[in-house]
Amino acid sequence: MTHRRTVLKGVLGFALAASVSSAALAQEALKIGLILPMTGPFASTGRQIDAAVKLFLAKEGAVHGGRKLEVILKDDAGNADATRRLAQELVVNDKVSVLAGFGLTPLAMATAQVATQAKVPQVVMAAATATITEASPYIARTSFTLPQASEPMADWAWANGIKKVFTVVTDYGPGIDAETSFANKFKAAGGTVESVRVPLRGPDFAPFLQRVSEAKPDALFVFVPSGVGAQFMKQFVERGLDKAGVKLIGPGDVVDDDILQGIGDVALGAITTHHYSAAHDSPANKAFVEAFQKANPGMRPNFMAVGGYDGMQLIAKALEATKGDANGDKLIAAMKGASWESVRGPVKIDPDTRDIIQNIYVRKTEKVGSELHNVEFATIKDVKDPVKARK
Amino acid sequence: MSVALQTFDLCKSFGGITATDHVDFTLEKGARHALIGPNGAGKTTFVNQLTGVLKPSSGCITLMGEDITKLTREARVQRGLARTFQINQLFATMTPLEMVALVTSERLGRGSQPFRALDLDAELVEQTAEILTRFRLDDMMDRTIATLPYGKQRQIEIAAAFAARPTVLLLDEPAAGVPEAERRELMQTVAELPDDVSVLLIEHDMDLVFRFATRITVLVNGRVLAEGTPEEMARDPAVRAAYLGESTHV
Amino acid sequence: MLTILFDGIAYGMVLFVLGCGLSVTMGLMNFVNLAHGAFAMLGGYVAVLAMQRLGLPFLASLPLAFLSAALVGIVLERLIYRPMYAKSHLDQVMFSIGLVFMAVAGTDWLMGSTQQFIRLPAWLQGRFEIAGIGIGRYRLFVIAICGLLAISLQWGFTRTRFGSRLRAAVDDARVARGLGIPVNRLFALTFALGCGLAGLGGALGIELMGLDPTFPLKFMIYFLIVVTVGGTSSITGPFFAAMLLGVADVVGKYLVPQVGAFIIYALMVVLLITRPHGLFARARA
Amino acid sequence: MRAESFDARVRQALYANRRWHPAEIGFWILAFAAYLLFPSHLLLLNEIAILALFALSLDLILGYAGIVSLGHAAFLGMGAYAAGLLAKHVTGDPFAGLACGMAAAGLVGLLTSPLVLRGSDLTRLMVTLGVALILYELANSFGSLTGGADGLQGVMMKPVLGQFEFDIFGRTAYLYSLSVLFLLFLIARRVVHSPVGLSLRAVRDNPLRASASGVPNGRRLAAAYTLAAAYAGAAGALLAQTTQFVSLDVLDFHRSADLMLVLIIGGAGYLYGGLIGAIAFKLLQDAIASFTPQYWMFWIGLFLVLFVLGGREIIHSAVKTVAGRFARLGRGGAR
Repeated sequence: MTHRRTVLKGVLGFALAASVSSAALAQEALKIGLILPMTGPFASTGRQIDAAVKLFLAKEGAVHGGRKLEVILKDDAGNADATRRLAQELVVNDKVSVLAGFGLTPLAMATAQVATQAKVPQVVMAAATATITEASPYIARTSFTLPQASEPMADWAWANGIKKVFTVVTDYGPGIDAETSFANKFKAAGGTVESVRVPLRGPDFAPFLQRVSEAKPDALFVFVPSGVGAQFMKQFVERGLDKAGVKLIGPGDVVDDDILQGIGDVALGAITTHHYSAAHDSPANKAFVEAFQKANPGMRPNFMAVGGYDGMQLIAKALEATKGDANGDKLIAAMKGASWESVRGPVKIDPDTRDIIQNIYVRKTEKVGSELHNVEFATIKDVKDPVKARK
Repeated sequence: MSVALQTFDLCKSFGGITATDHVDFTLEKGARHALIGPNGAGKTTFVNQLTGVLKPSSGCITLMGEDITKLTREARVQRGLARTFQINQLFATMTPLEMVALVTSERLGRGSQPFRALDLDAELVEQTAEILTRFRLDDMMDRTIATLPYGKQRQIEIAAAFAARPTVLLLDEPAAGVPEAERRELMQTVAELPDDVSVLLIEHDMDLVFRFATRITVLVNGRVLAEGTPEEMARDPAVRAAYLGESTHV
Repeated sequence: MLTILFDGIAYGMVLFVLGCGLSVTMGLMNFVNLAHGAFAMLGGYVAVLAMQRLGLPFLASLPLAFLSAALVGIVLERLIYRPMYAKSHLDQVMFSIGLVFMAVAGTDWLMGSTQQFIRLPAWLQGRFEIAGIGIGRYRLFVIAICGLLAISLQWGFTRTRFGSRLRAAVDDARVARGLGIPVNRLFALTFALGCGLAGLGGALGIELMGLDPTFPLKFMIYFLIVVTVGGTSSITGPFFAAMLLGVADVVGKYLVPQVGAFIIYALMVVLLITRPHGLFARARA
Repeated sequence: MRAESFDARVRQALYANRRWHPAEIGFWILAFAAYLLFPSHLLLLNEIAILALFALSLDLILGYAGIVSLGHAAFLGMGAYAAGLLAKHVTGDPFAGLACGMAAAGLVGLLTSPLVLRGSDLTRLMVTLGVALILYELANSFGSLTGGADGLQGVMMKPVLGQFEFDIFGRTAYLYSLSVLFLLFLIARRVVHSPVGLSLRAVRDNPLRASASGVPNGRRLAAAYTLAAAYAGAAGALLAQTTQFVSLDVLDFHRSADLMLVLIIGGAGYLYGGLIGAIAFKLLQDAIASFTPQYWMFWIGLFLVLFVLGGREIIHSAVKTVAGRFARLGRGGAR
């Protein structure tokens, strides 16, 4: 009996010691749990953000508000159950003070409860469905929302003589967000809209594009996840839609900077509205792109990378405001209303919704030198997420 | 009526080949009946139709006066028609004990009871033990069937069929491939089957047939060539020509 | 509508070239090779690399895709596939799924996870119209190549000595061996041919289906449908199955985009239930 | 005449099959003790318990009834969505959700069993795969009900037995999942050692002889398939409840493939295979994922290939040796 008791004591003692020592460590470094899809179909999102986070630490330094930022990277492979479990483990075992990353909407949504229960700020760096920030009071976002990028497109299209639009979107949260926000705004202006949704696993766009070509719209509004954008563009051209005078418009995902070069000349002339282009004309952005490409040869930073970079910026800002206090409530309070000059232009975290307020640019895909770029030619200033703004 | 099993105008053809050709066959109650014929005569096809493995092309089959032509295999077993197989069809990973217990439990209607423990079922234990003793499997009931000698496996074939308490038992070449040393025990087992069970023996081995059967049917090319007592058959010139003559050379 | 039919046929043609090798391996050695798509992916990547790194023209990269996939197929067949023939279907399935996983992760590691692209020569881009039917040049090219392949395969399968031996071996390997047909070598060759065709299909399919490391998983079900519906004992079976699948998929999506990919799976299950040996299987006793 | 003592021997031999082995008791004590031993890994333990239940379900049909399936995720997903939807719209009571998940998955199992029972192994593999894919597409298409690719949000669970709130550390989750696993394991253990279990083994070993022994093969297999489906549904329900979230991933093909690997590692047909396999698989996955997060799929694939190429025998003989040691230890301790 006594023997067993000492064993039990030993085990408990060990567990206690372990938790004390990790608490002591936390006084020194501030741990950020970065959960990204590093494998699977959305791995490019993870790679971009991971690279941007590393770049941030290298460029801006790791110490902010007197605390050293320590990033723990976990791969959820784009699988929501894994995201949630990893978030829980990061909070419980690694005692992270901030959760960050989240490449896709379901991944961010699955973690919301963890953030709420643990009172840990969750910085969403990529996922773009409008409702995400409503899932938990601890969520702040540094990417964008699809309505935010899609509604200005409706305005631009109407103002430029487009009357009839056909929308093709991927059948999941962000796609539906893009479709409804664009269609509502465009119809309200007086235009007509026809819509079709393509399955997430759809390998061939031919049947959908055939419908478009028969409808003979003025413009085709498209949202597909960035990976399949190339295929879409090629089939768009192959079907002769560009020659038939159908303009290709949409939020910037389809002409993602990361793969634009691979899409090739078929992307020329696409008009998109988005919050970031690697060709954004500012000294800060030039330096950013240069440093990014130096650290990651062959990669061009895209809007995901900027979301990751600014996510770290936001964490650093909040930590400076709290003077190193890692309390979750204080951190999220400090994040509300934070504003800074990002490489994409001025940004601000909306104190009411914790979503990002930023400029949306209208861009045209053009050849700059030998490379394809999305060249910005108009700016709509300080756009809030329209879905939440209406509430 | 003293008929146990009967077929009326039974036919079976595969493509163009007629394997069973208008067979009318009667097995009396308590009979020791043998079905013989050269290779390819359609004996096994005939048995497979009786037991429901094959569906006849036409004709019907009755068991104790009941039409069983359309019944499933297991329904025929439940009505008292059991068989052995020419090539061993055993549960290789089971022990003889488990195999006999399985047949017994199905017969007792336990098969669909998911929460019953086998060992707490006195009736099952008693009847399983009875079969194991009768077929002299008691000292090896715990060994995996696949590891037992071939003769013993043939013995289990019969035991498993008998455990279904059949009124009609079809033995499909029970002694096929059994080495001489183990043969005697097997033949004794067959001889010791109780009188109230009607037995149809399908066999090549004439020695066994003449020692065992009181009546013989000769099947050639899917057709009944002749039927009668062993003595009659031995004398029948057609049978001798078609079959016995041939077998003496083998 | 006819344009859609044309698109569906082009899609089906690629599926045929991708899947027919699988159906022969399945018929010949009764071996379930779910990793078939990995060979297709290999061909695709070889074509991409040949064009991007070596600067080869598109037409030259196609035979390269075929050869490399065939070569890898022959080596793998010798080294690791052969011991699997005697094992159960379940083991074969697990084994080949393992290979798929390795191929997916390995490709990811070597090539990155992004979609790969090729640039078609100008004469294959765009489309023209005949009698109101829009015809994509590239799709026409695919149909021509794959149609030629299908015809020559059918000819080879039915008219040559190799073909007749192959058919004998598919019917009954044991008997064929007894007749002195070198079944093992025959199979190695067929396996290589099947892999090569998959590789070619992978290269041709880049423009239609895209190419990324998850290709073998994404399209596994399509190959399987081609094989299970088409049966494993002929060239024509998988051919019509692939056509049916391609056209049904494309037309279905065109007419009722809401149900998406759902139709083809339902089709497969229904066909498997009603015709468990495949739609075009020869009756066997 | 045979002696009374032979009856007793037969009874004893039949009892031996279902007697609790000391190693089994040790296994379950360890499983519950893990709660105290690894307080910081309860989330992983919870996942192991759920995967073990899922694997137990596959073992029931693969190991005992000999039905191969590449689409077992269909039932996991069905259970998860049923339990999740019940919690979202009707009641957050965990046991109601569990029952609902089991019933829904069991129903799907019952309805699809006629499809699965016909044909060869290959047809079964394809049909099960097809059924799972169809369910995946259905769940994807009925986005208004299931949340589609975004996942089912807003699953709120009430405390277990009105007492134990699901906490962020996974304490309640692990004990709840483990208890359900243990209970369902006891039932499964009882079933496989019952006449039904015996007849399933008979059908697996030799369907021809089974029907010649009076076993209604089809009905028995359908029952087993339905039971296994309900078990997988329970695993799905546990998954939905302890993560309070359901995504399309529960229906994904890789779930079914991983599950096969679990059973291959652990060995099928003795109930513990799934449990041991689940432990090994999750630990392996966790270990590999922590040192090469990107490429763990490669290693899993390599393991699969090596297992099938011959590693399995080695592993299983190792497991047997260890189990044998345990048994001797146990017997020694009992004396």
